[in-house]
Amino acid sequence: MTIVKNDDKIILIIKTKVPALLDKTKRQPLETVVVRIAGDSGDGIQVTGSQLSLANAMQGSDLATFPDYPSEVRAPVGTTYGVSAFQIHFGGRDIKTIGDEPDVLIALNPAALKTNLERLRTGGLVIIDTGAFTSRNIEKAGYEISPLEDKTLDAYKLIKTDISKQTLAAVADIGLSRKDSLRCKNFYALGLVYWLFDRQRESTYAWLQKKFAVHKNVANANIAALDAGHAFGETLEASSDLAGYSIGPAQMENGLYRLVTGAQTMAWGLAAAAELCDRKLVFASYPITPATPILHELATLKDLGVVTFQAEDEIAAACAALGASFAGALGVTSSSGPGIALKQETISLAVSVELPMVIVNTQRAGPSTGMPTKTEQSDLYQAAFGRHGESPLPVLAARSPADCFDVAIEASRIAIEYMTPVIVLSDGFIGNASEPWLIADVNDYPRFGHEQIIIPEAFAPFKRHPKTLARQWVTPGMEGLEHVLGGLEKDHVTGAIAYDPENHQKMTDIRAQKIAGISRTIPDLEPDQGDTTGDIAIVGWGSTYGPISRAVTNLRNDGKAVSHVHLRHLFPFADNQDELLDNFRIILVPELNAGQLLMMIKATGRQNLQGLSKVSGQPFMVREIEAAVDKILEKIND
Amino acid sequence: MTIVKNDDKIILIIKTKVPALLDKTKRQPLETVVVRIAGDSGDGIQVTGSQLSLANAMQGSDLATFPDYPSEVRAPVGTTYGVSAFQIHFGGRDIKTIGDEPDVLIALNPAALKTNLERLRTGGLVIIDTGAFTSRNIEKAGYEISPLEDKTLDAYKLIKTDISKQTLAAVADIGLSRKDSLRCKNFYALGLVYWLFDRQRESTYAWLQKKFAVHKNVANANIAALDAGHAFGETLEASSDLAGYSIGPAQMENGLYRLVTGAQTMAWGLAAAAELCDRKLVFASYPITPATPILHELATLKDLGVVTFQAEDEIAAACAALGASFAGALGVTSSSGPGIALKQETISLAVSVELPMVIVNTQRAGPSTGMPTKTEQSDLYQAAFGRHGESPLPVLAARSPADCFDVAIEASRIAIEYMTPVIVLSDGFIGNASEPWLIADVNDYPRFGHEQIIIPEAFAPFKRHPKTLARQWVTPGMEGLEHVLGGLEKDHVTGAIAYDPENHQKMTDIRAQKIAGISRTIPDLEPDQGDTTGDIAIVGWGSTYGPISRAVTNLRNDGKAVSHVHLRHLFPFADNQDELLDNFRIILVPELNAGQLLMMIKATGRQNLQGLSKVSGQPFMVREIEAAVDKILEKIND
Amino acid sequence: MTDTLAAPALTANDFASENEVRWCPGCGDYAILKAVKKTLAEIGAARENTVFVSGIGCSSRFPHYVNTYGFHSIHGRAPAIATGAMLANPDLDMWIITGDGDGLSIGGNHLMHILRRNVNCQILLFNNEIYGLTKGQYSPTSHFATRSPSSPSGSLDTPIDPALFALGCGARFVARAVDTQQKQLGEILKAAYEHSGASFIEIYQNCPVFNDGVFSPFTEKASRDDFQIQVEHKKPLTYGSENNKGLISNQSQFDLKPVTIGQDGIKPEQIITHDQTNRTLAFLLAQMSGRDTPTATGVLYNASEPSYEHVVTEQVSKITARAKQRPEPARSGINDVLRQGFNWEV
Amino acid sequence: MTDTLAAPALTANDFASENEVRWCPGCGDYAILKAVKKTLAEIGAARENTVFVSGIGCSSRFPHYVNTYGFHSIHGRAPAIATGAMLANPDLDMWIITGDGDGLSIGGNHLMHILRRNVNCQILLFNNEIYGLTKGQYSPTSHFATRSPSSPSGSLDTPIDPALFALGCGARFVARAVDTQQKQLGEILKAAYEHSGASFIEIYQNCPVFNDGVFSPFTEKASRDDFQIQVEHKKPLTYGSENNKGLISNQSQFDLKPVTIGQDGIKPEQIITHDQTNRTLAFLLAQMSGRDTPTATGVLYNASEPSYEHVVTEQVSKITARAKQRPEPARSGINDVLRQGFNWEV
Ligand SMILES: Cc1ncc(C[n+]2csc(CCOP(=O)(O)OP(=O)(O)O)c2C)c(N)n1
Ligand SMILES: Cc1ncc(C[n+]2csc(CCOP(=O)(O)OP(=O)(O)O)c2C)c(N)n1
Ligand code: SF4
Ligand code: SF4
Ligand SMILES: [Mg+2]
Ligand SMILES: [Mg+2]
Repeated sequence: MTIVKNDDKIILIIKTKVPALLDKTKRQPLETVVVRIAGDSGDGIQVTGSQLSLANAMQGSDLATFPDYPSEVRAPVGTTYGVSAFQIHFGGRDIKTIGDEPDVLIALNPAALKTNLERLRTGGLVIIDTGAFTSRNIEKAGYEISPLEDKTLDAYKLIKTDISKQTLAAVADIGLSRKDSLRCKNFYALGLVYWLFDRQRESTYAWLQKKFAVHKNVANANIAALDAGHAFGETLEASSDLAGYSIGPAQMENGLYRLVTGAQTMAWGLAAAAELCDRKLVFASYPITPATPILHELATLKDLGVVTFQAEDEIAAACAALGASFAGALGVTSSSGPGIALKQETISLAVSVELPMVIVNTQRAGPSTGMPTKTEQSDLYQAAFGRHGESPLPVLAARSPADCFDVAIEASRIAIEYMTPVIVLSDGFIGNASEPWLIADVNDYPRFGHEQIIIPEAFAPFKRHPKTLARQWVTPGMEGLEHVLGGLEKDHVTGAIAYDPENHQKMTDIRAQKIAGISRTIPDLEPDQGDTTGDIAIVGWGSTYGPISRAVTNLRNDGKAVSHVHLRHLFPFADNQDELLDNFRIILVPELNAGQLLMMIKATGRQNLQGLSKVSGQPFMVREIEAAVDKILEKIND
Repeated sequence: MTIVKNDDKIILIIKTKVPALLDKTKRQPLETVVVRIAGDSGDGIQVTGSQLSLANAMQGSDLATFPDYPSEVRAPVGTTYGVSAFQIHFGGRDIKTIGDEPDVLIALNPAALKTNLERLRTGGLVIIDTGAFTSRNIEKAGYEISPLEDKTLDAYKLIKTDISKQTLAAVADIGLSRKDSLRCKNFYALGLVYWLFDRQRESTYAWLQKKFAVHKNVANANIAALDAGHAFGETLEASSDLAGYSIGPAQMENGLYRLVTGAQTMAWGLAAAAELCDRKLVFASYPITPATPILHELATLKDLGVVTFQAEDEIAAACAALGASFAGALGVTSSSGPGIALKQETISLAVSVELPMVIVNTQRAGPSTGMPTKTEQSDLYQAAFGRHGESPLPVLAARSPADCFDVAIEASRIAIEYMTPVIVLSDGFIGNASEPWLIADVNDYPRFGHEQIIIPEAFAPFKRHPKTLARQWVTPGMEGLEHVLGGLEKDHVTGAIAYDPENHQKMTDIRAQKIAGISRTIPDLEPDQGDTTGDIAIVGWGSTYGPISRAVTNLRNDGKAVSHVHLRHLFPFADNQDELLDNFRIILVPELNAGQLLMMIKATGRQNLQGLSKVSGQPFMVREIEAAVDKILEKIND
Repeated sequence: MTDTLAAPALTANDFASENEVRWCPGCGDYAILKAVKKTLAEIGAARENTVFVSGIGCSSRFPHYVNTYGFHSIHGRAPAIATGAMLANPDLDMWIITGDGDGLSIGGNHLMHILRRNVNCQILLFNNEIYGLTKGQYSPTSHFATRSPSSPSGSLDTPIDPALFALGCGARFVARAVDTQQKQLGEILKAAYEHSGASFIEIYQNCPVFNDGVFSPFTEKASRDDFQIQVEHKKPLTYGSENNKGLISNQSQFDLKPVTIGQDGIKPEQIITHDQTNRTLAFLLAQMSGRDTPTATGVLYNASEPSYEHVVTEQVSKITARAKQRPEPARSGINDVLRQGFNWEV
Repeated sequence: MTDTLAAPALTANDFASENEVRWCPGCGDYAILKAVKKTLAEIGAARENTVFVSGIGCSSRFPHYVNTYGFHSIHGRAPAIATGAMLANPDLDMWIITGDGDGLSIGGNHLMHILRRNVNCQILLFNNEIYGLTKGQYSPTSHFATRSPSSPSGSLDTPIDPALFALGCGARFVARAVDTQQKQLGEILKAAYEHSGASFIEIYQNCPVFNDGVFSPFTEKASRDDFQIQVEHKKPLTYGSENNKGLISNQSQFDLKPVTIGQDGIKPEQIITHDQTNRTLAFLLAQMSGRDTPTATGVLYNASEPSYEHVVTEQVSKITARAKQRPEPARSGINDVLRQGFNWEV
């Protein structure tokens, strides 16, 4: 065990229990690393995390991040339930998950240590602000004695230093109040992390200067803290056997990138869709965690003609979206599970009147209020089967933050081409996580919804396009085509109220055929990774994409005959889905629910299925999927 | 062709195209007969029908009836959409359906003929009030020339007479206004039907005397009309070759009977359940067709302590029911598809807080407003899968009007024993149809919900019964057991808000296990008819029970190896369901939807399945089911 | 189009649809339909630009009977659907048809919010104090102790007064009309149409099947004059078969008092003049019970304020104008948005 | 139990639950919690008989912090759940906790109906003019032009006034309180508890995180006296740091006018005396904007009428009594019902 003291301010401890990772002479190259920053809600953790992401992105590393907010708005300082955290996985290859376990934990107070230490991999590095480990804070966190003084940290590497004090020193000249000065300590910690992984500070300088353009001294104080943290790292290097790590750039397609969350790309994708079909976007929503950020994002786009409407409740939001579509706009509504429940009656009306509409569900853990800030995929049943009567509609799911852009466009296209409501499933993880995105060019997407030519003489509200079976979208304002829509059953041509048994059978059949026919416009399903035949196909949907994808890469590297089949279209399925799955001995369906897609695939008649269910509010770990595969392989190769 | 004229008033025509059924010398025995009475909404058709039902019941015939109301409240007189009809199937054996096709049609005006003639079997008997066949009425009905004067009725037997005029004559002495006198013409027609099938008039006399106890002359007028109609039949007998028919009594279990609709028995079953568990029944609902009659029925039971609450909407109704359960009552809510959609968020809360609650869905044709007065079974998906999150709950279905009583008690028992919301599926057909019911004795049913003993020291809101996994029902007012319930995820013992991943997984698993475990209390599934092995098992649920049952009887009489398996429990299935179905070569699942139970059984891994779907707002005909079976048998015996 | 003016004016009949009207014989809805069609003709409505949105109920069948665009939607939600439609196309002439159940039971929340937001539309609430379509259950406006299939021993809910409710929600136009009083109804409809923002009109509508004559105490010829006061802006609040009754202010009570001119020394000039911009007066008029005091009909309150779509549109203009003044180039499409902020080139 | 009286009286602290209170530091909710616990002690509430039902929001976390029965239900539905609970057990002491979003946005309809039905309960609406729990979006009570994450350029909805809305819904008890004004809040809570029927209390509650100081113009020490009038039944409507301001009736306008006693010849006896049974006065007080006129707090309206459960229970007694007088034997259970009407023996 080596202990190096530096000016009495820091202590670097390398526990002998774990193999020493550090190299005195030069930075140690790492392929990827998972860093978790945790502290009080008021500590600016999320800002710190997003700056670290940006710095990584600017240096060409791939990355994935996830903010882990407390469920309380602003819990009392120092409590465990007031801890805010940010996890980032970055590295010199493509990054598909936020990492099973952090390698580095920055704990800005005892509560942050208490709630996050368990996640850290054994042998990982803990960075601690000793200045925050006052006896009051230690007690508040629920420790009986200081974790710095018992065996709590024995299994980890540790850097502990009084970040608070050093931050105060670093910004002393600038003349901020003590309180404001202390608020820079997250940037001190960030500087240290930058040093640790050799990240450049320029993007953070720029961000601070922009953010605090009017409060220049705040910008300067944060910059001073950042630099001080970095300098502290350098002194560490000089005075210990810790030389830091180096992370290379990842192989990435050329082009212009930005960091995006799923909420942003969903919002932008919807706005892009409105441009592609030349319609006004009317987005009607009622706030609910974790769906609200889409509303927030779109509310900033009013200069583009986007209309956002914060309705009195979810029912009104769905109705306003449908009313907007009725009047010729692209009507979209958005919520999470409990809110979607309230929209179903209106969605069924949309099915019946055959108007386009997009419904975005950013799923969270249920049932009922559940765990609003935790992620789950348990609203698939609700989307596919959750309405009264025979009211089929297409269901799509996004797989990652960047993917939301394309899914939003795809859903809008289907809604308008097929005159139907479309449900898009995202989740709290996708909505809040961020990753680099090769910025799309809207001009690269096919325009849609422009084909329709209406001949007034030949018009009838429920006459259909011979191929898509869609009726025409005739909207108020068009002269000579006046008609009435409604939720009672309609004559299959005129749309007049009709109670005739044959007509109802016909309309029921047509509505089903129309939706089933959408599978024609879905590209054939192909493995996302791996061969079109093999021992196991892992079939996934939604945000489990990342962990499954990484697991399959790893398993294939080990020579296992595993493929990854990812479904964007959950209803109807792609036409060739069955055919493709026939080529595998076992189909494994991992889901963050009790087996909903599993049941839907079972109902297609398939037998060689196995589920992998997790309902804990947490994403899959890569190794959980790997373990499931290994178990199956053992069995089938017996 | 024989034509017999009688006093210029009636003409009996027996078409030679069809074999003559009538016997001059004596009444012709019939096993069963289907009679349909149709006329204007104002003609008292429903009263006529229910009197005919009563008279049949009193004479020991079994029967099934269905009222066919117009969807308009009171359409203009003489229009086709203002026609009200009543169909009754009665006879000397057990009656399971309202009959595929009427044998006799009484048409009190041209519109009634227009809208109902198509249903009549070829060769059936039409009784017509020529007095209502004015040129204005004929035109209103949409006939270009009088159907009495062209070939419209060629394929039928016909009794036509001026019922209006003869009714006026019959009641002339009583001194009612012309308008009021004419309102007796339905009883004239009824008298004729009584003669035709040799039904006794006593029960109708009694009913009229009771109903018009204060308006004695109205009672007398109707009685006079009834007698006149009957007398007219006798003259027919004397003057034609029509001698009427005789219908024997059916074999029925001994006991006290009454005629009941499904709405009545559902209401009474709920009230009985409340007695069996010693709780107050709080029934909260919002009117909607065809569910409202349950509310109407329960509203008359206030003297028994039943509380009915007409809420401001379906959400409030569901919440009031749940609030009532929270406070210790048996909370029940009821609606139809569109209203159930609105209740789902609250039902999910009930799943989460684990309080008992019964939700009755009287299904109607969807999607959206659909066809409110028509029947369908298309809300099974909604019941089983229609909530967000993992929120499983038991689903039961009633199969006939009489069955609702038992299903209501069973659902309440499960709700309380398992502390869970339970969805009961009925439909518009069951709710409005009527049949004789061997009146139940509540004392014959096991009492429930009395086992719980609470030891305050050991109480925790989410501690569970080791076998059922139900938590205890502790309600406000109980001292020392105060606690808070809520829809956020709860600690698996204390019920405190909990975000812990393992706890959420555990609670999700327990909620699922608890519901799955209900199958233990479900009696083993046995064929309702037929052997436990064979070529085909017809698996049905809900109101298709009657047609399937009759079809299976017929098919078995023909020597076919067909069995009828009826499911009351749709979620979870009975434990032995799979085992039982394994013994059949083909499983046929007829449903009034696009194949919802079919999908649910498919998802159990079964392959030898075939659906039979009908979505026209009409019940199955017996022969549709027979035809489907024959087709399968042909194929598998090839 | 330049020849719009040349097009022949439409008559009331031109607004009739081809659908057969299917209300019960004698239903008050017929009279309202008649008045609306006449009004559409008189205001020169364009068929293609006129939209009727309704919920569910007898009353909500209305859109099927007019020859314009229509949406017979779901129970209680017409205001929310109409709001969405107006946000999509603020140029539409929006009419909302609802009933006492549709608008005040299941739809109460949306009614409140469309009124406070002041979305430009006319809201016609057909109040028959009963659920007609579902066959006669009591409604939120039914008198206490109403016997109905769901309240065989009498209802126990205190009824809500639609006009009072609308005022409490901050409505800027509140009126009351009677189905059979065609002249007044027509005038109110026109005033509502002219009012920019949400105009709320409660129409007393007789349901001869389930609630016959519930309004007759103040609508029947015989008693109408003495039990109904038809208010008009800037006209004195007088009524009575001899027009010698009127309302005076009962100051200490903040109340209105019915008096007879000439009796107890009451002089004509004591009678209050109706001021449709005075919300308190509207509140007092709306509360008059029809027992000791006459039921007030006519435009109780009418105060103009910019409509919701107007402020929405205005805000967009302002934002766009502001964006143009900024140093950064204005965004002309989503492609520009995607490229703002922190980007990097690989 | 005969020894109930002997049980030691509970203190405010006895109503605290074991759960850690998790509102933000400085949140106005803490003060309200304190006042409620104190009131529970003072009215001698029985813990087992007291129920707090809430919806969802920061405010709706309240039931977790009191040591009674509680139901933290779903967004907006607390009034409906409470109504069902009261029908099941009319003896409960029912408290409903809601927010401006919970009660007036998604829950507006249930609020309206519980008020008109007059279910016996106290409804505490924590009005912070913002959606706290979902992180700061504007709410139906937010000022016009409120900037929030969902209205970055300013909100465009005209806000609803909770007290005015409640009056429009026919509420029989309407009060306004301020989180920090503990004495007045306590008195209002007690008056609400004593009132049989639905008591509606809007509590101005500061949200220091998302809407800090929005009420300070009339709640801060410095300006409170001149911009807030605390009304009390039968006391003159005076206010001001020197208590020399007051309200007089502006008769011709049916309006209240703020005056200063001694100025322009105003005499103390001209100042109106508050009458909590006068609904119009309550309506006028509720409308005072807080700009030219002071914001009114206290019990604006309090008129007793039998509560809903009371009339429900009464009706059952009447029906039962009537049934006993009939020639047919009274029904003592469902078995009797089944055997009434037309039966036959086989
Ligand atoms: C969600 C839903 N709940 C209930 C109904 C049933 N329903 C149809 S109309 C109606 C009430 C109609 O009353 P009102 O609005 O007063 O209209 P009226 O028929 O009297 O004109 C009800 C309860 C429905 N169609 N949808
Ligand atoms: C059905 C549903 N919709 C939306 C939400 C999200 N939500 C939770 S609280 C809230 C608003 C809270 O505002 P308010 O009632 O004013 O309470 P506060 O937090 O300000 O005390 C919303 C929109 C939800 N939980 N459920
Ligand atoms: S039920 Fe009443 S409101 Fe409905 S159409 Fe008939 S008369 Fe009119
Ligand atoms: S967000 Fe506002 S209302 Fe909610 S707890 Fe924090 S301070 Fe209170
Ligand atoms: Mg009505
Ligand atoms: Mg709030």
